[in-house]
Amino acid sequence: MTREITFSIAVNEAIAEEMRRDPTVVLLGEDVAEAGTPFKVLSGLVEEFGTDRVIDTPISEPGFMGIAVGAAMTGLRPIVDLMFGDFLYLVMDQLCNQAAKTHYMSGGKLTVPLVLRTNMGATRRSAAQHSQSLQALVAHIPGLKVAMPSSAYEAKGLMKTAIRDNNPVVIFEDKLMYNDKAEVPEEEFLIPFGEANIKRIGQDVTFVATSSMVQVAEEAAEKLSAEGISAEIVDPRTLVPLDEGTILESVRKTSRAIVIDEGHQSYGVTAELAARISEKAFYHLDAPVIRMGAMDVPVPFSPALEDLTVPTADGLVANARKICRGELVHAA
Amino acid sequence: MTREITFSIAVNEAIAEEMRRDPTVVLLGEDVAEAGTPFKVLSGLVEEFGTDRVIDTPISEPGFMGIAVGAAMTGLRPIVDLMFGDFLYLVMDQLCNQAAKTHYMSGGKLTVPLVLRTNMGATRRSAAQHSQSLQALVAHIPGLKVAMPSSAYEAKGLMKTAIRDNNPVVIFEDKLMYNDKAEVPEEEFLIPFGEANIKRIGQDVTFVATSSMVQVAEEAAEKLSAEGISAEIVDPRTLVPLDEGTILESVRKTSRAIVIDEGHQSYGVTAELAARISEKAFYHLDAPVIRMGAMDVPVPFSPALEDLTVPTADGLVANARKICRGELVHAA
Amino acid sequence: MSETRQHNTDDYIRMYKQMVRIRAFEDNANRLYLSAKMPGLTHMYSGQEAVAVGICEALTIEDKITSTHRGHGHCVAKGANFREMFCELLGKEEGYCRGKGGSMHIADQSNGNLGANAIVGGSMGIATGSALTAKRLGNGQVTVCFFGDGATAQGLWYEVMNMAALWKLPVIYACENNGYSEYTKTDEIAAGSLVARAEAFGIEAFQVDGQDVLAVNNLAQQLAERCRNGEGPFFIELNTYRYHGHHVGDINRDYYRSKDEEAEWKKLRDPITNFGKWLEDQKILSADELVALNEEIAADAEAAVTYALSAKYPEAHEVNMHVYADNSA
Amino acid sequence: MSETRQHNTDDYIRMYKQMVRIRAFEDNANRLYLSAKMPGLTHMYSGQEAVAVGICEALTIEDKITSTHRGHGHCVAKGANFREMFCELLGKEEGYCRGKGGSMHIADQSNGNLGANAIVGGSMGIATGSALTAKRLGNGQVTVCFFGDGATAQGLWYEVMNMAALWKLPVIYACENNGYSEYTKTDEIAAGSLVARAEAFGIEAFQVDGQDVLAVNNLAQQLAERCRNGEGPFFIELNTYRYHGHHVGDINRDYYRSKDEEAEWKKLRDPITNFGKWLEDQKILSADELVALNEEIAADAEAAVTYALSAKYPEAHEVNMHVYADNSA
Ligand SMILES: Cc1ncc(C[n+]2csc(CCOP(=O)(O)OP(=O)(O)O)c2C)c(N)n1
Ligand SMILES: Cc1ncc(C[n+]2csc(CCOP(=O)(O)OP(=O)(O)O)c2C)c(N)n1
Ligand SMILES: [Mg+2]
Ligand SMILES: [Mg+2]
Repeated sequence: MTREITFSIAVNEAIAEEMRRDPTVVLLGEDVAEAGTPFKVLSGLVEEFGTDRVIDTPISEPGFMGIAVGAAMTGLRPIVDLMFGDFLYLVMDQLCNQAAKTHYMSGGKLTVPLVLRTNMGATRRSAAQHSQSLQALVAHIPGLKVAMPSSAYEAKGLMKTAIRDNNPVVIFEDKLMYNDKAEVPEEEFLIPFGEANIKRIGQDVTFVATSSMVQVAEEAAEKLSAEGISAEIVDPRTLVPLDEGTILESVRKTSRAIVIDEGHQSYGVTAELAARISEKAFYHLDAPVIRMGAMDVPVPFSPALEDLTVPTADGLVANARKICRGELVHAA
Repeated sequence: MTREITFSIAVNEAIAEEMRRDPTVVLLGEDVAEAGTPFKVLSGLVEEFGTDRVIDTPISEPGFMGIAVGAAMTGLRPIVDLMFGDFLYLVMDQLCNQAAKTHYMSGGKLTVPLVLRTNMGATRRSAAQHSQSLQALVAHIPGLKVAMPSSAYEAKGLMKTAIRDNNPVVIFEDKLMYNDKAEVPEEEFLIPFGEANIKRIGQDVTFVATSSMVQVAEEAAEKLSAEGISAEIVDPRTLVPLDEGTILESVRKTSRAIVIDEGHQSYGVTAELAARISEKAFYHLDAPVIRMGAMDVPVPFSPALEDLTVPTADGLVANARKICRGELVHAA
Repeated sequence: MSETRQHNTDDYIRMYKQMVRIRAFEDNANRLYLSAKMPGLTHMYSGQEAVAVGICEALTIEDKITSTHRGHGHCVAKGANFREMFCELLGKEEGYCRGKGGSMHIADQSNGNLGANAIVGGSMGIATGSALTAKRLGNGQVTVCFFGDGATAQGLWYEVMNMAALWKLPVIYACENNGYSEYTKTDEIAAGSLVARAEAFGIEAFQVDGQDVLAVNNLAQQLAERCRNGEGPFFIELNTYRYHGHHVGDINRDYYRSKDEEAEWKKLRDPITNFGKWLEDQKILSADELVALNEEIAADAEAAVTYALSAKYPEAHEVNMHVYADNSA
Repeated sequence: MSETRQHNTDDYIRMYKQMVRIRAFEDNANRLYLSAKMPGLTHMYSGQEAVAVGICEALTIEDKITSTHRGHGHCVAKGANFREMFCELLGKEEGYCRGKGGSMHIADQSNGNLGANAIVGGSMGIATGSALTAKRLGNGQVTVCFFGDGATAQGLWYEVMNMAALWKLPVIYACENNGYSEYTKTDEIAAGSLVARAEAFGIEAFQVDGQDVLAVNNLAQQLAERCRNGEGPFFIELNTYRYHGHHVGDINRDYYRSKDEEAEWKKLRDPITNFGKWLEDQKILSADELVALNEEIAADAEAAVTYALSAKYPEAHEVNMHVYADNSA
């Protein structure tokens, strides 16, 4: 019960357990078999399940995404491995025009139970085409569910739920968290979709943070507590379905909110979170909801620039201070 | 000066004028030449400019989008015709990984002056894959500009600006407006990007509406005025760059806002508009900012269902009434 | 007709009937459009009947097909009923998709039709994935992927052909080359050879007269069998012709296709007329029987239309249903 | 070497030098990585030098190329300087892209290099579009699209080949088949024949030994000339080998590629060693001259590294620059 494992092993365990349980689960992607992906997250699976179920594909993202949709419609439960979240653009048609809409368009007769696991996250010096956090794009498309695990524990529990879900689910793993450890029970567990997790209890301000931004929020909360500011951290865990209730409840209590997500800020996840809170907790808010997304710039390669583009604990501390001390923000 | 022309002719004129002015402007897409597109928007252009500049392509959206990017990098100014906005998913990689990022990734040395003209809008009984309004997806990607003309006047003025812009610009035309007429000057004019238009002046509530939702807003405003509620209508005209200033100024005056866009509501354009207003006009708001987007469902074919999915003037009237009469919204 | 009798009489009659049923369906759909009773647009399959019927008659009910924007023919050929089909075209609750899909998304999973698709080429991955399921589950099913000549311009096809070939999947790519992709002749948008494109991936490829239902059916039977024996994938190019415009609203089309060309195909190469003649020659059906059969089907179709016109629309609350499948099962 | 002397001596020497410059660049880049001085990862071109050099030496400075994630070789071969290149790899302001692109996006528009690309196959459209510009403007430019064997799995290629063939564009698709696509052998992910895939679109296709710089250069010269005469597009498959892992961090790679195989290519088929021998045989350069030349280039590369290591990073305010090009011009 108290063992700690890495995020990477947690994902691996989740998939292995589900593949053992259900022979219709198959894995599909580039270098998923012997290589176990470039991040080595899937190491060992092909040895246990064989190349019939752990299937190396050519570099054909639209193609194997489409194949997964057809396989899902006819009796398999494919897990598609998309090596970088930036390649989502390549599979958007199969994901959003096909997978997301098939159940609805068929009047509920066809189902597409598949998982697209991919990643997000900058500051790896991987430049503009290997660093994007594109969760907002898929969260906008009805028919898709979207999960954002924030630690090894969520990585395991959400992955298992995703595999058993009868709908297309997109899971974004932050590549920078693969080696981060967390307590993960040995016993089987699942994390239901649409249930936010209150990661830290506080009174003065609510941080709604996704994925690795939960760590940023925790670091900021620690610092703030030294100054006597008590922050509550809510991790939605899934963007779709979104547990609006838990978020609103927290904000109604604290009267202040900062939302943090690593996607570009404009037209991104922070917009949805902030808009909902602002609308639905309107009469409780003591200050504007502050948004912290990544800068609206392609991710630069240079370390001197890249680190400036993502939300940081210091930035969060500064924002929290402002609104908790009653400084007027945008009061022009 | 007082002539009225259709939206469709306005687009055609804009393109023809710019092609006359600048020999590097070329048009690329499916059935753009003799057929002049299925909507007949481009009729006559091939006769004037020839098949070297009005180029019929195979049904290869990713391919001709990519070709346009390369052509733009090397001296042409391509206008890509994407027959339905729903096909955006197919060109996302070339648009968002390549076109949007090239200028930045090259440190400002390469430029990609291209226009992607496509459409949006439901209630044409075209079902889930021919009815989407996907402006939020591209608005989220830094490096792209996004225009949403709301009448023939804007259609012409924004198109001309787009063609002269040195960046990739995506223009969404509402297919239901092609036959709508508006006054469009005979003399040349351009509409600058990032300047919202105050379509109607009012005191009690601000409607921020995009594309055909401006018509919905106008209809609602008429009805409301009969009840003594005076609505101001702001048409941002471009989502990127966004004229935040004009929007905020209006809301600071009226103290109430409703934002309307035909994209899906969640994680959509209404989220960004509402979040910005809520954050930056916080101390001026008398009521929560209400969002009206399309329902979060794939667009159903059946007329009995499809019409339920989009924002309507009646819905807008009802919402405006509520917040203007001081009814508490989400006051739980 | 390329053939003397090989099947039993019932098979021949069913093939004929199915072709007539498709034609009758389309004639009614077109009338519904022209009389403004049908919401939206639709794409007529008339003229191409021998393709859908020749192929689907070589398949079992468990075998799968994927279809296109021009999908009514595939749907009928794979076993669908008129009533549910017309209800779907009219957006009614009793439609195959409860009115939510419409013409361009009609699907009939009860007969193995995984659905029409409004994205040209959009179902190529789906068909290939269905074949992956068949291979993985060892259920002996074959999947046929229907698509048009225009769809060969979609890169997706090359990606999935590559995987189908590498993994030896039981899928048949059936390209209905009707000479046009919307308002453009195929040669203006397709370089080289379609057959060679499939062969380049090591896929055995065939060309067949798509107006000859027996030729199509014979080839399809062989290839379905060979798929079941693990010899897939295959490619077939079927030469055919659409009688109507690209869609029902494409009426003035002289600028891209001559009236003479249309008349010639209809007169000389109509799959139904020619097969009817053959049935007469072979004494399988008399001229009178053919007429009777046509009339019976026409009456069926009209009855289905009447039914569908007065059938009810889905209730408003359905708008929110089926966005997500539930997980109780 | 496939050839006796045809060029003038300077051409041969420049080809040799350019290959050595690529190797020297990569050796230094690899050392920067191993000593943790380089941000991120990078993909070494070593072993494939004859491809980039053989082709780029057949081009003018106005001709265009598009490059890949394994792009340093193309960049050097098209005329780039060490300093700006190392500065780019280290994220410095003086880099070709002001440090914003890095290894995977290095571009050098001053020499016609439209840029590396981190999306496999991502530049196939760009190259074809560049050829469209050339045709439309009638400027006589040729574009070469470099990509790997793995990239042939991207559907985009087939789409743009079709258009290039239909429109007779002056583009050469140059596939560097190094036998691997990341950690997988090419035959496991490519069915049929690459050459046949291009030919199916009516594109003339060639195979050439990618380790033989003269063979590559001769073919490239012919095809570039023919492109300028309106005879394009063309396809070339160049058989070659990468010496390092897929990227600099791919060190333990026995599970997908044997040490023996690597040793054999390096020993028998090294493009630089073999061409050096030929230059000696032809009495173009003596053994001593070859050594001197190698040393000079090594010194140049090291000097550039030293310079780049101490060059300055872009200022913070640059993070917001170049998102949009301004419209004043
Ligand atoms: C991805 C995509 N691009 C374009 C269209 C618009 N469109 C619908 S049908 C069609 C022509 C298809 O031609 P073909 O595949 O030959 O089929 P046919 O109509 O001849 O049966 C086009 C361009 C579409 N539906 N999807
Ligand atoms: C669209 C896309 N898919 C996957 C990757 C990850 N990736 C980078 S290089 C590579 C292998 C490319 O193989 P090949 O084209 O043969 O080039 P090589 O590395 O051998 O030079 C892969 C799969 C990518 N960068 N882009
Ligand atoms: Mg066709
Ligand atoms: Mg390779």
